[in-house]
Amino acid sequence: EIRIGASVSSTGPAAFLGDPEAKTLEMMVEDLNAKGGINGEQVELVLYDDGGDANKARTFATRLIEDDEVQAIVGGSTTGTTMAILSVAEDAEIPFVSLAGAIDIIQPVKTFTFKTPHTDRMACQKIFTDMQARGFTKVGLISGTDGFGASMQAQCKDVVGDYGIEIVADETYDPKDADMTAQLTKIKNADGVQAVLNPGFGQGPAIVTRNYRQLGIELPLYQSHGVASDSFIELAGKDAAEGVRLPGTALLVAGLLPESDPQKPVVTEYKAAYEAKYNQPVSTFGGYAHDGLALVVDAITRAGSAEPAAIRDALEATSGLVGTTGIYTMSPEDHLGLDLSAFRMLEVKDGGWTIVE
Amino acid sequence: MLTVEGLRSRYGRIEVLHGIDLHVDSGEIVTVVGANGAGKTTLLRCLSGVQPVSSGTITFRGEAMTTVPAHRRLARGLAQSPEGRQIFTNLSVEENLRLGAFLYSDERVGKDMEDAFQMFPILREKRNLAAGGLSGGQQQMLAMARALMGRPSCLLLDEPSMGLAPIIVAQIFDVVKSLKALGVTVLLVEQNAFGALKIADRGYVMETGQITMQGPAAELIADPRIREAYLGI
Amino acid sequence: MSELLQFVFSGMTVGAVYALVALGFTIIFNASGVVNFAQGEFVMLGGMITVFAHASGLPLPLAALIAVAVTAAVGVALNRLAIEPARGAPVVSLIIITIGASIFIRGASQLVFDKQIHSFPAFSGDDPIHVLGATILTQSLWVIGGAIAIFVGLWLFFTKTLLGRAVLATSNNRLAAQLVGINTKFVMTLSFALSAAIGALGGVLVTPITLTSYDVGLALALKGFAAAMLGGMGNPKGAFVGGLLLGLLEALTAGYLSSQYKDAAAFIIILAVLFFMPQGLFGRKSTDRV
Amino acid sequence: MSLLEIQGLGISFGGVRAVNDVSFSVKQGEIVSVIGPNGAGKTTLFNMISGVYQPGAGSVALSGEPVTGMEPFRLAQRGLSRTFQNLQIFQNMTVLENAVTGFHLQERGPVLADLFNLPGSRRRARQAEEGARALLARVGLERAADREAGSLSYGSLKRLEIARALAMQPKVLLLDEPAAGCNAVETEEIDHLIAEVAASGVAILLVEHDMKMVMRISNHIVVLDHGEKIAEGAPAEVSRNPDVIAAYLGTEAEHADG
Amino acid sequence: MRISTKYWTLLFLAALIAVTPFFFPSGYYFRVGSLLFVNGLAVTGIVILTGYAGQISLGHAGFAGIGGYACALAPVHWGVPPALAVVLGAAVSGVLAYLVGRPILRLKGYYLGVASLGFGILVAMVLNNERALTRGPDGIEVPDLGLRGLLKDWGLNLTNGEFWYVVTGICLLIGAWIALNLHSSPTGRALRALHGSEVAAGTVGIDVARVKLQAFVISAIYASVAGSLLALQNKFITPDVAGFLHSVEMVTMAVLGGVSSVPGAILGAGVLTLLPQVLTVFAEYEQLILGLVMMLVMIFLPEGLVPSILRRLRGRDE
Ligand SMILES: Nc1ncnc2c1ncn2[C@@H]1O[C@H](COP(=O)(O)OP(=O)(O)OP(=O)(O)O)[C@@H](O)[C@H]1O
Ligand SMILES: Nc1ncnc2c1ncn2[C@@H]1O[C@H](COP(=O)(O)OP(=O)(O)OP(=O)(O)O)[C@@H](O)[C@H]1O
Ligand SMILES: CC(C)C[C@H](N)C(=O)O
Ligand SMILES: [Mg+2]
Ligand SMILES: [Mg+2]
Repeated sequence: EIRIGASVSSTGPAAFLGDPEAKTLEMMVEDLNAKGGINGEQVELVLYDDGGDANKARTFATRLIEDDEVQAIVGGSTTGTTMAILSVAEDAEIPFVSLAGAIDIIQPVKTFTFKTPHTDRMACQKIFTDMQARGFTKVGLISGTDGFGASMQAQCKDVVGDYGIEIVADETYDPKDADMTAQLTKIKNADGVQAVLNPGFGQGPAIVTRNYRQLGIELPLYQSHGVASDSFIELAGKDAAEGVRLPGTALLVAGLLPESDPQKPVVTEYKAAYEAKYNQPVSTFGGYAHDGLALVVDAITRAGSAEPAAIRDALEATSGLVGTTGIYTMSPEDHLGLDLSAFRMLEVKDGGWTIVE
Repeated sequence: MLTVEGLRSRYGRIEVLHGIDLHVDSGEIVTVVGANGAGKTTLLRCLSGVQPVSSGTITFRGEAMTTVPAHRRLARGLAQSPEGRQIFTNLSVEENLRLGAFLYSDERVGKDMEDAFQMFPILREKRNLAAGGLSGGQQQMLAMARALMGRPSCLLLDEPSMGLAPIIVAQIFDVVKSLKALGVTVLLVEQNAFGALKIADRGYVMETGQITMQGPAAELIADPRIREAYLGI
Repeated sequence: MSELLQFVFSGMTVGAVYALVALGFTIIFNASGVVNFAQGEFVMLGGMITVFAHASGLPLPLAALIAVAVTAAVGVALNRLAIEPARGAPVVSLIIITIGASIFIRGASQLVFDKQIHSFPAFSGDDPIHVLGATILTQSLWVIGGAIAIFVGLWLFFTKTLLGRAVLATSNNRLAAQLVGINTKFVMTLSFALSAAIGALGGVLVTPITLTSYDVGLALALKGFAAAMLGGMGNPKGAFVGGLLLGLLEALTAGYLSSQYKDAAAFIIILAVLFFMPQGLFGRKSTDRV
Repeated sequence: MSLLEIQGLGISFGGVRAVNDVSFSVKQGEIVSVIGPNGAGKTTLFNMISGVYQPGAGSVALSGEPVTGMEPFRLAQRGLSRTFQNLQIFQNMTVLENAVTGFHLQERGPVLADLFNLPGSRRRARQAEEGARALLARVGLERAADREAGSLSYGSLKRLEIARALAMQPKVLLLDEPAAGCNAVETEEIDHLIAEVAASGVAILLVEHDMKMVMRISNHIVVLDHGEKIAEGAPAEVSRNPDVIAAYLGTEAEHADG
Repeated sequence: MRISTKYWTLLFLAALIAVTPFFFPSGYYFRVGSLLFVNGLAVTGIVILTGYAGQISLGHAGFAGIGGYACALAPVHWGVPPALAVVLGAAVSGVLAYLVGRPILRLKGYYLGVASLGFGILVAMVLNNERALTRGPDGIEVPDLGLRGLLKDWGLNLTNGEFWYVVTGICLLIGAWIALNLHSSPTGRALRALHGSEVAAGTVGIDVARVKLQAFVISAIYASVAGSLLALQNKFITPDVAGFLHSVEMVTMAVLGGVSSVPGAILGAGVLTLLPQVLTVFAEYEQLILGLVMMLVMIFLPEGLVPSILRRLRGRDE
């Protein structure tokens, strides 16, 4: 029997990341076992809810390793919980695939830690590339003060110079705030601002988008991959969301992908299965968990062993694994294995996602 | 009118009333005297229903009262002016009085309040002051007046003269006498045993949770044991 | 100028949300001296029940009505099953019961509903009103109006009705309240029902602006609590003014100083106010003498 | 020598003068009583003397030093102690601990000694406890020593307050209605106690409505009405004063408990 | 008699800490144990402030945050050894508690609650926003204490879990000993007296403002040390330690166990530390049951676990 551990934030401030992640993992393991397991061995999933609390995450990581004796860990919905799990996993030499965004997780590379989502730095690069192409040189930034928003804000400020773009306004909001018109008014009145970027997840970006429309701001609005799900459009309102761009994954536009797209079968299958089982739309975040588990399963299959060390080595040798987020090819220098091409620039049109070419 | 039989009551696991038998007839003034800690206050608390009874019965005007919740007893005619005054310190004097007549909303309330002000003119002066700002004696007057606002047929008074100026003490005893004239029954707990026995019809002596003596007030005043133990003469 | 006005609108929108939550605290506090930490959960229930009732096809007003009624019933149940049986317990223990209740209600909601973020349409459309170059959403006016209505209602209740005074009497001196014939159990039940209903109504009004999910209660309760304390706990006027003031402070700080530290500015002002007015702006001094 | 000297003391509450221009003094070993109708301002006067209220006017001197408006704990350090009309008991402590707290000024020491249970801290606590037990015996509460203070009857609590105030070994002692809630016999016990304390050289200021007690033990009586001093003098003198009779004593009250 | 109660309590606690590891099926239990001890230590500070002195704080996590980040930052930025960073954090917390306590301790009840809440939120906000120093909401690594390596050199080879179990266990015992000393000492009595009546406390000569401040500073140091121990054993810390929820958790643990009782508070910390671990078997029902347990404890044992149970036992004897 193969034991795979997971600690995700099914409740707490990151619940809407952790919830689809947990559901995805449960669904996939069930499915896997129904199909005979990995290399003929059944898989047991040990799943904990860390509530987004790093301290709890560390305790559960210890529990997974010392008590449940798992061979690999998937999880860490946020960068904070990931960092807590990471040091336990590294100490115990258990492979760990994180579902969180920050680049610090894999840079510098840690022996046993991998991750599936694009880094926030990549998201910034993707967005700035698009802005550059549209000729923008002055942008406003409004970020959530949660881990994801703050980290992406920092990364964006770090790379923005590479694109000849200047940040002329830099505002933040608390993820639980109810109104961001004050911050947006300041951005709107900033000198020469041509576009606005909003790193953040949860309800904040939806409220930002609504306030944006309320204030009648005509500038293009970019969101991050942190809101990549259909519910964003619904919450922000079709009218307000119209024209919003963000770097998303194939999963969101499964139906629009050309038949030739190598990701098409994977995303379509996952989307269908998830939506049928849970009666909820898929989100990018569930997709990260999908890819995390898929990476581990693939590694075990290739290694022909569920020894942690063997899994780790196989993970590092992952090549061309098609996930919902992109196609992973890892190396000793790269424990993410995605490049910018896995991101697709999406735009909201008529209340739905479209691919910007 | 009010009959208590075999009443026992406890705080936690410590029993402090060990079977009290007592009765008050209609229109009577009955007083209970006893040393500190004898259980007088506890007895009145039981009668008002704010203290659990562990056994025994309370009957009031022929009706079993033992399990009637406290807030219903006023409607049955039992009002209390409690030990420690227990006024609503955050509410004004007038609101305190108005709440004394919480059960009523007829025009008599206004008249009753007027009577209360007549009885204790100082309360009228302070009607808009938060009751917590009153002096100790003024609060005592308020507690008494508030109990009267409830139009009781039987009034339970727990040391009503405490902290009052001699001139007011005399007045309080006069009020109690005049209540009797109005047909109100009074159960009076007093440390001023002499004053109480003088206006009472009958009296009980309570010692560590038990009734040890009872009889007509005049006899009790004359009893040497009582004179020595409670009257200090 | 239009900038300032926009900040003021923003502050009033947020402030009215805080005021609604703060007003919800007053009744239970006035009846029992307990700050009900599950108040935010009442707000959440108001929003979430409306969302799900509306999604199941009921018209919005009916869904809202059901939400308010169900939440009031939850409030009554909380009192009957958890607060009343613990009568005589120290106030801190009662507070912990309300914290337990809030965790419980959140836990139950995540099962009954889901963990997604939800909303429903604003009552009068999404088109903002333009005033002197600034804009305000019509839903904000609903929220502000709701806060004013509840504030006036509560104020009348506590100052003009005998029942309102009986509520105050119950917390001031429960023993004496019983002695004057007040059914303190009923007063408590009523208080929980009313507080919960006010909370739920708040939830219905604010959800189109703030959005809702099973765990929005805590953040709302926290700000509502701060607002209520700024104004003086237990006084409807304090809750209303405290809420608006807190909202305005945040918006103006975000607008003119730093959006990162806007909550800090709000709390520093609260500390400053309490330094000079230890009972908040409108709180009453305790009048107990020695 | 006057241990307590008050001069022109006054205070108002919301425009109402509760105490106005009151002066008198108390000497070592003397018992001075303040009497007057309910609301005359007696307790308010106590509150000003003991620093609970800031006086609006006038001055207080303790052993000749000005102490007007000083915080209660500083006054306590200078030897002033009091009891309360509205009981101020430490409900969350045992009867014994309530009394021990009266020894605070003698038993307190560096907080670090307390935290680490150093011998000095232990010794001071032990001494205070012994003293407290003796005092409880003096007021007849020795058997209640280990009970929770909240469970005592009203009259017992009054005595506990007296014990706590005595524990401070004050130079000046203010007693606000110490006999309220006690019957005639219990009152006499308190009488003796007060007389004893005065005899040991303490200046005592007493507020009491029990005229028998006041007449029995006072050296001097000050009468307040509506915040003003309307009479003062020896007990016999004051009790004959027609103003005092009209405002306070009434005609029959004095003989009522004859 | 009182003295022996105190030492029995400590002895019992020490025995429990020493003996239970023999029944641990895996290393993970050491982790849970050490978490319990850290929480117990923080909550013991709450006992001093809230249980003894009757002052409410909803911002004590702020001090835990300061203690924790001292261990993260001082070694890296100023080269302070981690063990000294604990002391530094405690000192900073103590000074800050003194400065903050002076103005806010005049407030009463909920007003003090909201003022301390404001303090806690300010600390959390600085930790969140001053990215340059603290690396923001995602947290920051904390250097190794180094003591375990030292012990290894001396031939005492403990796993990480065992090591922290021992260290935090010893710290808790010391903390409990100090708090129990305080209880029946002159200062402790003064604290409990002002809890009962501030006016009366003043008239017996207690400098109310001063002893309140002492209690606030002492309890802040407890929270700070607990925060440091948590950071050091996790080797990682996020601003969550300073968050409002953590403050409320501390108070909840204390009240649940019995806020005026040191063993009670430790038991309360134990219950709320263990419960989430036990409740994982109920998966999504976890929160529901957690809330339910809290309510039931308070309904049936209103003074908290230890005092209520003791009262019942005592009542039976009489
Ligand atoms: N809340 C309480 N908890 C425990 N015991 C109590 C409580 N209240 C009173 N007692 C005890 O019950 C007994 C009777 O007290 P009670 O107050 O009835 O006496 P009392 O006759 O009214 O005395 P007093 O004349 O002093 O008012 C006393 O021994 C007292 O210590
Ligand atoms: N805090 C306050 N607010 C308003 N009025 C007050 C306050 N304190 C005292 N007073 C008023 O001052 C007057 C004097 O009160 P005080 O308590 O000193 O009277 P007293 O002489 O002690 O009376 P008693 O014999 O009834 O105890 C009273 O009329 C009272 O209402
Ligand atoms: C949107 C996601 C990339 C967010 C990510 N799980 C994080 O919080 O770090
Ligand atoms: Mg009594
Ligand atoms: Mg007085």
